[in-house]
Amino acid sequence: MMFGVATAAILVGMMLALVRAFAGPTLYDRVLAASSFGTKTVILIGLMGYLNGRPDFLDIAVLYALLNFASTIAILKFFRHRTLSVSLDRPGTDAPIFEERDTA
Amino acid sequence: MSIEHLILRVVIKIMFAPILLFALYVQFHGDFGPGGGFQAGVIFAVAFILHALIMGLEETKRVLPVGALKILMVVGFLFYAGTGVATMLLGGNLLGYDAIDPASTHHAGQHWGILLVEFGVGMAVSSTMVMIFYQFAGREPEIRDEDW
Amino acid sequence: MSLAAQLPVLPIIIPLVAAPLTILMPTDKFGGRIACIWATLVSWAVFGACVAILYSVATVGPISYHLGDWAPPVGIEYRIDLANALVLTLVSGVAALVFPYSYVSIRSEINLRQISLFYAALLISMTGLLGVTITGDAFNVFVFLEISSLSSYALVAMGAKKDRRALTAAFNYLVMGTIGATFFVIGLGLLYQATGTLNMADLKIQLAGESNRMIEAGFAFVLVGMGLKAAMFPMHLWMPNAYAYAPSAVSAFIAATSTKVAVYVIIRFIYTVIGPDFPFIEAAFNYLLMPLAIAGMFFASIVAIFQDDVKRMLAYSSVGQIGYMLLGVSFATEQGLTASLVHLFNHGLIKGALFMAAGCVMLRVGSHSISAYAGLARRMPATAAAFIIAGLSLVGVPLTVGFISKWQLLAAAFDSGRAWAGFLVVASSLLSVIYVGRVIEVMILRPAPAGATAVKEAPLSMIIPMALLVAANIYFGLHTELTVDLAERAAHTLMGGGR
Amino acid sequence: MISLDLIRDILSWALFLTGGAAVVTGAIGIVRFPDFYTRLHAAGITDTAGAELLLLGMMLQAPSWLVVAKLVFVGFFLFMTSPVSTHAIAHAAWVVGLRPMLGSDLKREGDAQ
Amino acid sequence: MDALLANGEILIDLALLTMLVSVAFVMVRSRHLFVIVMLSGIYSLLSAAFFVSLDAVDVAFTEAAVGAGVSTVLMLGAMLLTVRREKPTRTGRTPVAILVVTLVGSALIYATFDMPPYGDGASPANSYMGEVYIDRAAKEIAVPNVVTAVLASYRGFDTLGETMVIFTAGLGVILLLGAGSVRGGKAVKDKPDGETPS
Amino acid sequence: MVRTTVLALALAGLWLLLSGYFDNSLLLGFGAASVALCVFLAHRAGVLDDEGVPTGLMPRVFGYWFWLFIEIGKANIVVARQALAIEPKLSPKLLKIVSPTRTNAGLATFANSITLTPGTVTVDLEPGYMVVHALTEALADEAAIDDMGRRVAALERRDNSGGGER
Repeated sequence: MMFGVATAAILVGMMLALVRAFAGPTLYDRVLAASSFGTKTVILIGLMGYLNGRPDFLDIAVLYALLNFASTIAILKFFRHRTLSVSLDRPGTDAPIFEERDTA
Repeated sequence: MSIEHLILRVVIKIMFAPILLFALYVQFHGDFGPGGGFQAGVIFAVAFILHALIMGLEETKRVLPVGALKILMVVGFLFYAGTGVATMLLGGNLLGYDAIDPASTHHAGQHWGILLVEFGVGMAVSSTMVMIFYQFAGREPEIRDEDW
Repeated sequence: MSLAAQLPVLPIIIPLVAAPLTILMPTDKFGGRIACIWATLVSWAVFGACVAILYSVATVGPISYHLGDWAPPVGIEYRIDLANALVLTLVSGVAALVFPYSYVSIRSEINLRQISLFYAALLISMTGLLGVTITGDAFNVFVFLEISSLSSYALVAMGAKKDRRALTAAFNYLVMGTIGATFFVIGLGLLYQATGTLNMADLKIQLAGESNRMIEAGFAFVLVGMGLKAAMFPMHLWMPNAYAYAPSAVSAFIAATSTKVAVYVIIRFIYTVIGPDFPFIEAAFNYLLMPLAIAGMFFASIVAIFQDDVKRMLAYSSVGQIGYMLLGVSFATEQGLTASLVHLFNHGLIKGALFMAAGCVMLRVGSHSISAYAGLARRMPATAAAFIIAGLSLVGVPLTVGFISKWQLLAAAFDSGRAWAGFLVVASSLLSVIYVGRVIEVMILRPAPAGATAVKEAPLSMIIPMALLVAANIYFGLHTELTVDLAERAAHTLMGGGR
Repeated sequence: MISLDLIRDILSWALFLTGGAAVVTGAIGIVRFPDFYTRLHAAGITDTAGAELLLLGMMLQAPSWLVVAKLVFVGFFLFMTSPVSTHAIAHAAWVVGLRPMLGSDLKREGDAQ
Repeated sequence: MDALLANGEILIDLALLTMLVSVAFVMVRSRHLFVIVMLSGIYSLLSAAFFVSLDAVDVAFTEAAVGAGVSTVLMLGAMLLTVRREKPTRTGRTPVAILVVTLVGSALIYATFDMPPYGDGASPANSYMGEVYIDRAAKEIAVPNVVTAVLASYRGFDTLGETMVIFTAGLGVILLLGAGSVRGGKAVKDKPDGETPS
Repeated sequence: MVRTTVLALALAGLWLLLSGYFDNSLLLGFGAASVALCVFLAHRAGVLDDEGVPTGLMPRVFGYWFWLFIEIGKANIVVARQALAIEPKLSPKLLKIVSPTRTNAGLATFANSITLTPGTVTVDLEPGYMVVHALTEALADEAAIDDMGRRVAALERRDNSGGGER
């Protein structure tokens, strides 16, 4: 029962995140929603292991926890350099926009 | 080294070895739980893909050269096919693992056969995945600024 | 290990082990020569094994080989009767000729650094086609279908060095091929859900007498999926471009084998898995397969007439020829099936020879547009002769294999009381006279263009495999005991009769 | 031992309820907040409080220590990677020039007054 | 209580399926490749969760490994070689596409009428070979995970074929994109600091 | 050498806890081989430095995490209130924080801690300072952030053995 409640909460959260992923408006909002969606999936899979009575199959959750950020990083790289090959330690294509107007 | 991506770099360095170990765990526990060679191979490859994303493709190619990957692809597949051929030479049919240890009463041959072929799958899949990533990432992007 | 006992699996395991090794072969210094020789030797070994299998099946009877020593339906079974053995021999035979043929031609068509990779892909493609043919397990068909398809996509795309349109062609091929494979596997899923087994023979036992919507839909999906792969008439759109822009050796190999294997799978599913007496089969034959086959025969032949590109013309002609094969199947008689199998085999020989000739022209003249063939009879006599003989065989002139298969088809049509179908076959053959005649006319009568550089005959390494295929065209046109008799027996077995 | 089980159940209930509430709250924030940078903070609630509380609740219900260990790994890896993802996204947006709305009137730099 | 639990599972499945369908729908509607790539990441997360809910742990595991790890990265890699926005397709083909989709959809729905109920132990798929595998694997193969036993031993040859498929895919990518490939592009050389890749 | 040992031990522990088969000698053997392979590859990939295996931070880091959990909890409540408020009173602010840490691992830990705490996100790292986005005026408490930085800096071993020193 308690797992059911938690699962319901996660599912509601997933749907809300999905709304943000669909709505945008910027690409970053979508990426953020996707990343948050990933975290929720990790938990959901863990909870469903309990619901199915097989909590020892948490390996999938461990796997997502380990790897879920891979795509986010690829996306970052994609924006910064528009290539996947260069080291992130090199300056990107954009000139640094950040100037001395950091503090409001 | 710039510090711009320091957070990413530090975390990747910390996560690199655990991801590899998790891949190997999945590889060797395919008999007991979910997983097996294919999944392990993919996870193993992701560790290197992450490495390449953060440290740069050249650096990863130094760690895992393209030539070595090619050989690993072939060796991985031949591990599988070779197990099959070996069982043929031992008097069974192709992939008839019982021929590995015909005397065993608890089918040790099956266990060994499965371990061997899963290992082959893992090796072939991981090297192929990294190879595909190399090929995609190693190209001059054709996306133009006006398209962006 | 007893070689005889392991014989059935040899045609698969030999190239399966050899192909990965091929990509490790050096290319820089030898320009891929080692890879070519290695692949040729492998294909010859495979051909030898296939002939041995054919001999064994013809003399002893069907072979059943249990992979992993698991008896079917638990494990995967290789079940070889005459029908597979015949297709196996065709595929491996064509391969054994295409590999030496490609030795020279491929070097002019792709980058030298890629040659060993190319041969690996070609070997894998061959393995896939052989694997589809040899197996008695429905899912195993899908796995090997994927192997052959994936490698074919890459192989077709290799034509891009000559013509960038090969990439688009390969992409279309990939999309349609993937849809086909997906349909096929959906169909298998439905059949599995209805029966719980994947072994073809066992499927038939489990399906016996039962019919429900799952089985109908599953069978329809399998048929549409394989129809896509076979370039059955309304689903042929991927094929002309794929054949036209692929490297010549690839066109020759794929055109001669891949669609035939798909047709074979259709036959196999209709007769071995579902069974011809299944309630909805007759309707499917009469209202679906036959009209489509006839439409394909005419539509594709008419389109072929208007092609300026010889390879594309040959591809459209293939669509029409697939129509003949399916027409034979749709008669639902033993004779019709015989005709299909004979034509399947013969058409492989014909198209292989024609595409090889087109490849020779490509190598020397550098184009496969019809104008490039002008005056070829004098400039490249051997190639021209090969093209003419194979072309006549395509039309169905007596003394060639084309005649044999048309004759069988006609006999089957009249025998099953469908004389009109026989007339349609003759009529569409007349269309093929037009498109083949066009090329022959250009070759013989039209003088070479004035500014054309002198071209020499294609090298012997290409002429000999081509000549062998042409010789097979004539040999099997004269000696029908091998093809027709075996096909009759195969059809008899497929229709459910004893050996 | 019944009392111990009861305590355990009550604790997990509490953890699940607060965790679930945190997840939903974070998700609501992701939908409601006005710009990308503020949404980052809302996502943070899900990633930290929501995830870790639910994991703690699951740990209390775990049938064996190995399951606990795996849950700890999940928690630990999320703890390591979620700020990295968040930072990566924020930084990507920052670098291409997406500027946050600032101040209580939520004005974006360069906005027309 | 049992009924409630069963209903609860169905509710979870329903929620997941609803999300799957909506993601798929938005993916089809979107013309922005980047959005599609990202949504496909979400799609694979959802399907992995759905597989867990169906108790198909091995499938879920595979989906997780591929979906979380490589697929998005590889799709981004492929996207780099193209443009960001899909070119508007000619609208002339739409009726054919709709016809095909309708036909396929109705064929699938037609098939479902005779399908055994979800989770039916007596359905052929569960009772025939499925049961045989479960029975025999314990006796014949010294491996507790039946899925592994089927994949690697009973149907080991299929898995050999699948490994070949992966190998072939890698080979195909090398042929198309690798050194000396037909695309004619040059591989990126890591340029010294300061220079920007164009 | 120390780092190699630490990593190997950590990985061995990870393996045992994941696997749960403590008495299967075959699996233990595979485990040993796997750990060896991972350490070798980690060494080859160049992650065995102060950033990858921050031995300098390790001994005291658990206490810090405990403190951090409490901070995260407190911040969560603040942000959650805003998310649920009928009319959220947001006043986002950008802060320029100078990190007191000396090592890269320490800096990363500090930046991650800021991001982990809801209400503040590190959006950019520049030489010498970092840019932090805060959700409200109350959360943009530079003193609190500086306090966190001092705690992270305190984790760094005084006798840092090279590697990763900025």
